Amino acid sequence: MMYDIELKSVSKTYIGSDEAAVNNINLTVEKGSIVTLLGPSGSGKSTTLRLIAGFERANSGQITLAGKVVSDQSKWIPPEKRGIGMVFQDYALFPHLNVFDNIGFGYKEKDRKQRIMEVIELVNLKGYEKRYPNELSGGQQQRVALARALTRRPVVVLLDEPFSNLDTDLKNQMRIEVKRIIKEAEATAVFVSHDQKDALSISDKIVVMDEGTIQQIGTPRQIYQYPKNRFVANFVGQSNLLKGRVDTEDNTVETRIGIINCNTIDGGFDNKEEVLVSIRPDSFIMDHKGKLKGNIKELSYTGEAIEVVLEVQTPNNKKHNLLIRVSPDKVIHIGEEIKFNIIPNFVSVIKKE
Amino acid sequence: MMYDIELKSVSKTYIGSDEAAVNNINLTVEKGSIVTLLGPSGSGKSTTLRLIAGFERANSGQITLAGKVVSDQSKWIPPEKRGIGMVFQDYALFPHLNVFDNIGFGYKEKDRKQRIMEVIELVNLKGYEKRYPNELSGGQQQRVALARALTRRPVVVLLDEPFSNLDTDLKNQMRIEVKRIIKEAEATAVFVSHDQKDALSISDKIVVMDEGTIQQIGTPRQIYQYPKNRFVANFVGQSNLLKGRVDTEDNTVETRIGIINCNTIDGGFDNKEEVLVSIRPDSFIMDHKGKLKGNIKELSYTGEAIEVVLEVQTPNNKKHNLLIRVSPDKVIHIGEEIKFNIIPNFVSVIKKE
Amino acid sequence: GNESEEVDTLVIYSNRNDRFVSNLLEKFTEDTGIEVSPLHGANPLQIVEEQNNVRADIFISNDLGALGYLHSQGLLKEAQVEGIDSIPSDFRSEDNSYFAISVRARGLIYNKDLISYEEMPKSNEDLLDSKWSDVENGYAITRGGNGGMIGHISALRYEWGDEKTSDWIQAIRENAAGIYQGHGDIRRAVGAGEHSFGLVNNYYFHQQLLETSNNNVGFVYLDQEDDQMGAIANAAGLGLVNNGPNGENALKFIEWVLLPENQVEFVGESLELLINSQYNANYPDVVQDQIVPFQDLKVQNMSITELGNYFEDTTALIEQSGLALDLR
Amino acid sequence: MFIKKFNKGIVYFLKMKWISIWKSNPPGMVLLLLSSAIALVMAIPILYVVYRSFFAGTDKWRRLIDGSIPGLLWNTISLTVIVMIFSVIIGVLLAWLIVRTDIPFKRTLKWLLALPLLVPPYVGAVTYIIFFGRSGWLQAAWTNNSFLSTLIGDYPVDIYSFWGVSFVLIMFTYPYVYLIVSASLKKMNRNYEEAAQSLGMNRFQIFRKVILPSLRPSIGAGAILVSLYVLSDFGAIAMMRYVTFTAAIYFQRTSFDTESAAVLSLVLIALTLIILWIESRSKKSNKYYQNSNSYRRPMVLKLGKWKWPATVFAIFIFTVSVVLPIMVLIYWSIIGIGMGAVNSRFFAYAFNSLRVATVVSVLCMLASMPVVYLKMRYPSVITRVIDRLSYAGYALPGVIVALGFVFVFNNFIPALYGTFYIVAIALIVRFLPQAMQSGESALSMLSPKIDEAARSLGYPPWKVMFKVVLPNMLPGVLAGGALVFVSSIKELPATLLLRPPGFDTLAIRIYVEASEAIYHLAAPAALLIIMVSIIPLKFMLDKY
Ligand SMILES: Nc1ncnc2c1ncn2[C@@H]1O[C@H](COP(=O)(O)OP(=O)(O)OP(=O)(O)O)[C@@H](O)[C@H]1O
Ligand SMILES: Nc1ncnc2c1ncn2[C@@H]1O[C@H](COP(=O)(O)OP(=O)(O)OP(=O)(O)O)[C@@H](O)[C@H]1O
Ligand SMILES: [Fe+3]
Ligand SMILES: [Mg+2]
Ligand SMILES: [Mg+2]
Repeated sequence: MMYDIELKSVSKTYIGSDEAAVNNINLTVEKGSIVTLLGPSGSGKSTTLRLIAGFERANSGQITLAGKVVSDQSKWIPPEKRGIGMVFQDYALFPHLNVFDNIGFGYKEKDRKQRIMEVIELVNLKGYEKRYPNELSGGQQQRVALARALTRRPVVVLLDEPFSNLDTDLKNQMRIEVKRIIKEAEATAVFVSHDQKDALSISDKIVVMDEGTIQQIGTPRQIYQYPKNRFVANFVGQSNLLKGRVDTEDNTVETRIGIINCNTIDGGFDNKEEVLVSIRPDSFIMDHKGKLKGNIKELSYTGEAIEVVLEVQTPNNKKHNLLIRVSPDKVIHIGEEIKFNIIPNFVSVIKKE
Repeated sequence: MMYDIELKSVSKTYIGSDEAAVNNINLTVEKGSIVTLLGPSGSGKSTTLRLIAGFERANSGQITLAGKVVSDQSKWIPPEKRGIGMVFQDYALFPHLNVFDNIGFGYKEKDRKQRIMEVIELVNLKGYEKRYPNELSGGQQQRVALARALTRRPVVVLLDEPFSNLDTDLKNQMRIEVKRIIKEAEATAVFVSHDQKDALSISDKIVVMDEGTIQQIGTPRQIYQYPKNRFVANFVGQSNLLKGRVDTEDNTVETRIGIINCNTIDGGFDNKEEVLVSIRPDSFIMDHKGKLKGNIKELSYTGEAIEVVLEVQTPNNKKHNLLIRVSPDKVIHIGEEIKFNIIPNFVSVIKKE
Repeated sequence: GNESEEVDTLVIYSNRNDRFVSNLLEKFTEDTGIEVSPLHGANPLQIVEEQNNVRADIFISNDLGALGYLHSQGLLKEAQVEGIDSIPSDFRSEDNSYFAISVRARGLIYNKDLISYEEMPKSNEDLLDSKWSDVENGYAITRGGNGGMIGHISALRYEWGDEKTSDWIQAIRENAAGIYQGHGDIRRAVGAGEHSFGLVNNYYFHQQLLETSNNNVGFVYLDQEDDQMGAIANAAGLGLVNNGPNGENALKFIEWVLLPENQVEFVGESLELLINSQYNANYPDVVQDQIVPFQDLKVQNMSITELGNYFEDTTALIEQSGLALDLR
Repeated sequence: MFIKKFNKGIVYFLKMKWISIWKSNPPGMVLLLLSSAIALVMAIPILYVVYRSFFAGTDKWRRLIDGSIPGLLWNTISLTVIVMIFSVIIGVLLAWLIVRTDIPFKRTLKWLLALPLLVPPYVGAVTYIIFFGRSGWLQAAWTNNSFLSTLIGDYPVDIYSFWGVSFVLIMFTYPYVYLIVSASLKKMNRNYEEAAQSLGMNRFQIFRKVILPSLRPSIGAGAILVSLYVLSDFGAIAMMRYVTFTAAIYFQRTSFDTESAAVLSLVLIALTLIILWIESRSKKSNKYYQNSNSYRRPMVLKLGKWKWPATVFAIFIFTVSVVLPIMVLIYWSIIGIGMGAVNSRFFAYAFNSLRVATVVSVLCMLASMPVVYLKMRYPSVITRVIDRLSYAGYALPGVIVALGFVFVFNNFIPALYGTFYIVAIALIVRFLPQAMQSGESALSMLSPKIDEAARSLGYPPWKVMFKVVLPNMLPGVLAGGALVFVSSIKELPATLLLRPPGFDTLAIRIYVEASEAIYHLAAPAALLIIMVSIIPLKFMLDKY
């Protein structure tokens, strides 16, 4: 297997700070794939990206780009020689150059004009060549930034929160477009984001980070359906976390609200081990023959679904709040009692720390 | 019925511009309710709000606040005398005043201290009184801005895109909180937003605007389930629009992909009239006995759902793309053929313009 | 209240170096109790500009031409005071509205280390010759706009007519190695050996003698032979401003300044010559030795009070010949 | 009845017209009248010059156009261009070294290099004459050193030359460029450099292709300040025996030729306008903006082997432009103090200087606020006119400002003429724009939404101005005031022409004594001016 990016035990502590911003990270990215670093603010996403780009120097570990070591204890290749393309959060378009010259900045081959026009076409900006950055909309600026990063046919394109300045509509649109452009250009891309929707919809692989360490690596579906730990469960999408006792034979977990079926339980749990179970709001299916029931305490209509806070009576007569997502065509009211079942697809078992 | 805000045929054209920013708007807001102006950029939302606040002067029409005319051809009450509270997009906190003084700005009654503490408690900022705006997080600033607008017990609170600077997590949280605070303060509130999720989840009533005119007024559910025209259908949530011929007797519409059942068809369509039918992606239910079938062309996993672009074969052998939303627990692949039915809850019939 | 204020003050505009004037004014205050409000470095034009709103009572000028100009504009007032007869009539206007007290003669200061008296030019005519550009380090003149230079050129016009005068201006403009803003710069430069000689007023020679170094200088009074025109003179004096706010004090000042001891004080540190040399201005010893009393000089015969009439055409001529704004 | 209705109609029409001029947001009358009055005062000099040059007659015009104008144009323009170019080079280089490299003694050098701003250029000129002149210190050292004089020959420096004047002016004007460019270098977002780096550019290419272009607006602004200064300088140029328009105007006046002075002034104003026009054009075509929410501090470059050459360069500039003049001043001050130069008269001059500078800077701060507030919050045609007029004094030499004042006040407001106030007002006209610029940049950071917030909380506009706008503008306005203080304490030409009898300032004394070469009297005054200005300068630098 060919990796375009490889990080081996990379750590980075900023001068003047006690804690490592990035702590012993191992990461491989396959050629042609899109990877997203996802995590809360300060988790070390930008630092990882900047280590790959060469704007920061790792304290230890090795970084390989397209099979070539670019950084380890003895070797250091500066950013301008790494053959990367970078898209910055605020695009960092050169305000004194027009679209054409921004995109062609630093490209000096003979086919300059032709290549620039090619890239302009790729990002759908034909006719805008003569405009200056301040004459472009946010989405257009974004595309210029992307085009500029692609002109030199980089091995790797790095994007640091490229969508965070856009409003929702534009963001949805850009997500699809950027994905198309990157795939068309056959580039390998690493995104940084703290927005899970960005991450889930654009990536082949997601790297969830927290406090400088990698929490989980997986496909969007793996991450969402089977979060490996409490942090991932909470950070990626909403989740109900319940304490329970696992039964590895039945594939069930016994919790205060009842016995919950799981699809698979991997990861070496002992039978009867105390665990946490994470149940996504999507796991609850309203069913008037359902085994569980509860009272609607709050509801909020989001168009695509109704998010409901449900108060469930536990067997030992205590109360427990669950967040469930109900199909928007149901007509329900606060105070109403509903019955439901839990489908096992969005249930995952997590080690209790 | 008592209206707190009433706009009668209000129009406003900015100097130097040909088109009206707000065009002959009629709007009433009931006491104690939350209304959201929703629309794309440049649709006149902010202008409407600023007309109500008195920061702009209408060219014609009448504005009434709490039964008192504040603006018409002959009358003009400046903003400072209208008894409104306003929350600005970037909060506009006074940088030279601390939280306490920001919140108490302009409030000079005898119970000043007590009232400020009351409002501070309402927005959960106890202990932050002595901080300056630059020492607060975005969410805290937002709450100060809200508290400041509420201190004087205004008839009406106006909020211009108060969430647009927040990141997703904080936004979700603030939406719920702001709603609670406004309801607790028993204020009448007008929001401006271009984010449909904001609008749907916070409002009692939504006013959809485009190009200075009101497109539809209704509850969130009305707007989402029964968009009145093509613009609303497209702008609020995603939608599939198909041409068809209505059958008012059967409550069906005949389209190129087949006959589609609707819940209700109101709004005086003639039998066999040419119409548009809007089908939300949520309307499609996968069902292996379904009457319709198509091939999966693209799919994008958003965690809460899988959005699928489906290529449907029409009876006369043409192809048509549909956007459908599939439950995230389904395992599907590009190229696969799936069968489905359409449930009528999210189908609405629209006049063909 | 108003009355008593008027008694107390006197406003004097002066365009003489204020070191020459300050002691005089202080003495006046001491003698009479009248406070003086001086404006040093005042431009005569200021009197013109202020004619609707007169503030000055007395204008002390370094150059009688300026007073003549003000007189011609009708801005000075007749002053019939005691002691005015001590000034020779050539040195005061007919109505006595302005008069001179000290005089200076134009001539050449030279550096004895670089050039000897014999080698020096002796007349204005000599300067028409371009050979003087060849003396060691060249010679120095002032800018055409300098008051002393304007007076000098007016006198030449009176003597020679415009054409020859114009030639003369162009000759010195081309041949001079330095064109300076004022005479003070010239005497210092010549003293330091930056030029062999320079065209100045004689009191600058006197001042240079007082320097602790660079004082090996001599002076040539021009055109002293019998067939020559005589040294061009200019004078410093004062005029009574029309409608000044403190008219009475102004008259008191004029009477006071005409007292012999005060005429001596007027010369003061300037080291100029007294018109009335019999009053015995007191010079430091080094200077005293070199003083040539005014009466002993052959002086060009144009009345100094006539300078004002020549003023406008002279400046035009200077401008045409190109010396107006040059500095070198 | 009908007429009444008709009148009502007209009133209504006018009211609507008025509202539409102001884009439906008319300012309060008090604010408008105040600003208009200030603008009117500021416009006096230009109105005067235009009025006066009408009376010059074609004859005079022709004579000047054929005679002195071409030479003066050449003198003035060549000097302006040379000084501007070198000031920009030195200013940008120093700013870059201080802000963006690891040059040693950074913090100290940072503000030492701004000190030449405090040395009045005519004082600088004199000290250079004393040091480099034909019979100066260096010449003496040279002739005494037989090695040098035999090897190279005669003392080669001629300070009274084109290059001499240029050198003096460059040394005392480069701080304008240095300060402005430093400020914007500091604000530059690191992302641009990283973007260029990710596109394969090395350090040098980045400097040339990214940093330099984005500094263009601030280099432009600095160059403008320098050129306007050179155009308007009188003292240094007169000391150096060079003649530009400003000097010529002054000389023409001493030769009683007011009309010629007016004509020359008009040409000078035209020259100034051309420069300002060029600047505004280059500004328009390059709207630079940076995204502030992703701002990251710029990177600091390691100088490596260039460290010592760079340090030597910075210290050299500091030595020549600050140490050397101050050394000369101290030498002569000691002699002067020994001879009793610091007497009661000296203190009277010092008091006058402080009084003028203080009054002027306070008044400038006060006057700038309504004008700036009007400009930023109530844009309209009227506002634009008021704003442009308010900048008139900035572009005019002090001589012209003073001449305009002499004329206008003598004829129309004689009561103020010949008082301390006229001097103060003239200096306000000259320096108000400095306060305005500071105030503007402070106010531009305050969102108009803040005003609206205050109004929505029940404050009428005038109260908003005092309670909200003022406190937030204050630091900027104070920095502007500090700049005005530094400028007005060394102001020469306007004070010279307008001061009342018995009123001299340190600046005037320096000029008078120095032009008579009585250095021991001039030096203590000059030293005092510099020392007094250090405090406001420090304050201003902290704000930059
Ligand atoms: N230049 C720096 N010097 C010192 N500490 C730094 C620097 N840059 C980042 N850090 C620290 O390193 C940690 C990781 O920062 P990083 O920028 O990688 O986070 P991030 O995941 O990109 O966060 P965000 O979503 O807010 O951009 C944080 O604690 C941050 O404060
Ligand atoms: N001060 C102004 N002068 C001239 N035109 C203006 C002004 N303010 C707004 N407009 C124009 O009026 C129209 C409506 O603007 P408005 O600000 O109300 O839109 P909006 O719905 O709030 O949009 P957004 O979501 O971008 O804030 C737009 O076409 C806009 O360009
Ligand atoms: Fe003299
Ligand atoms: Mg980051
Ligand atoms: Mg808006």
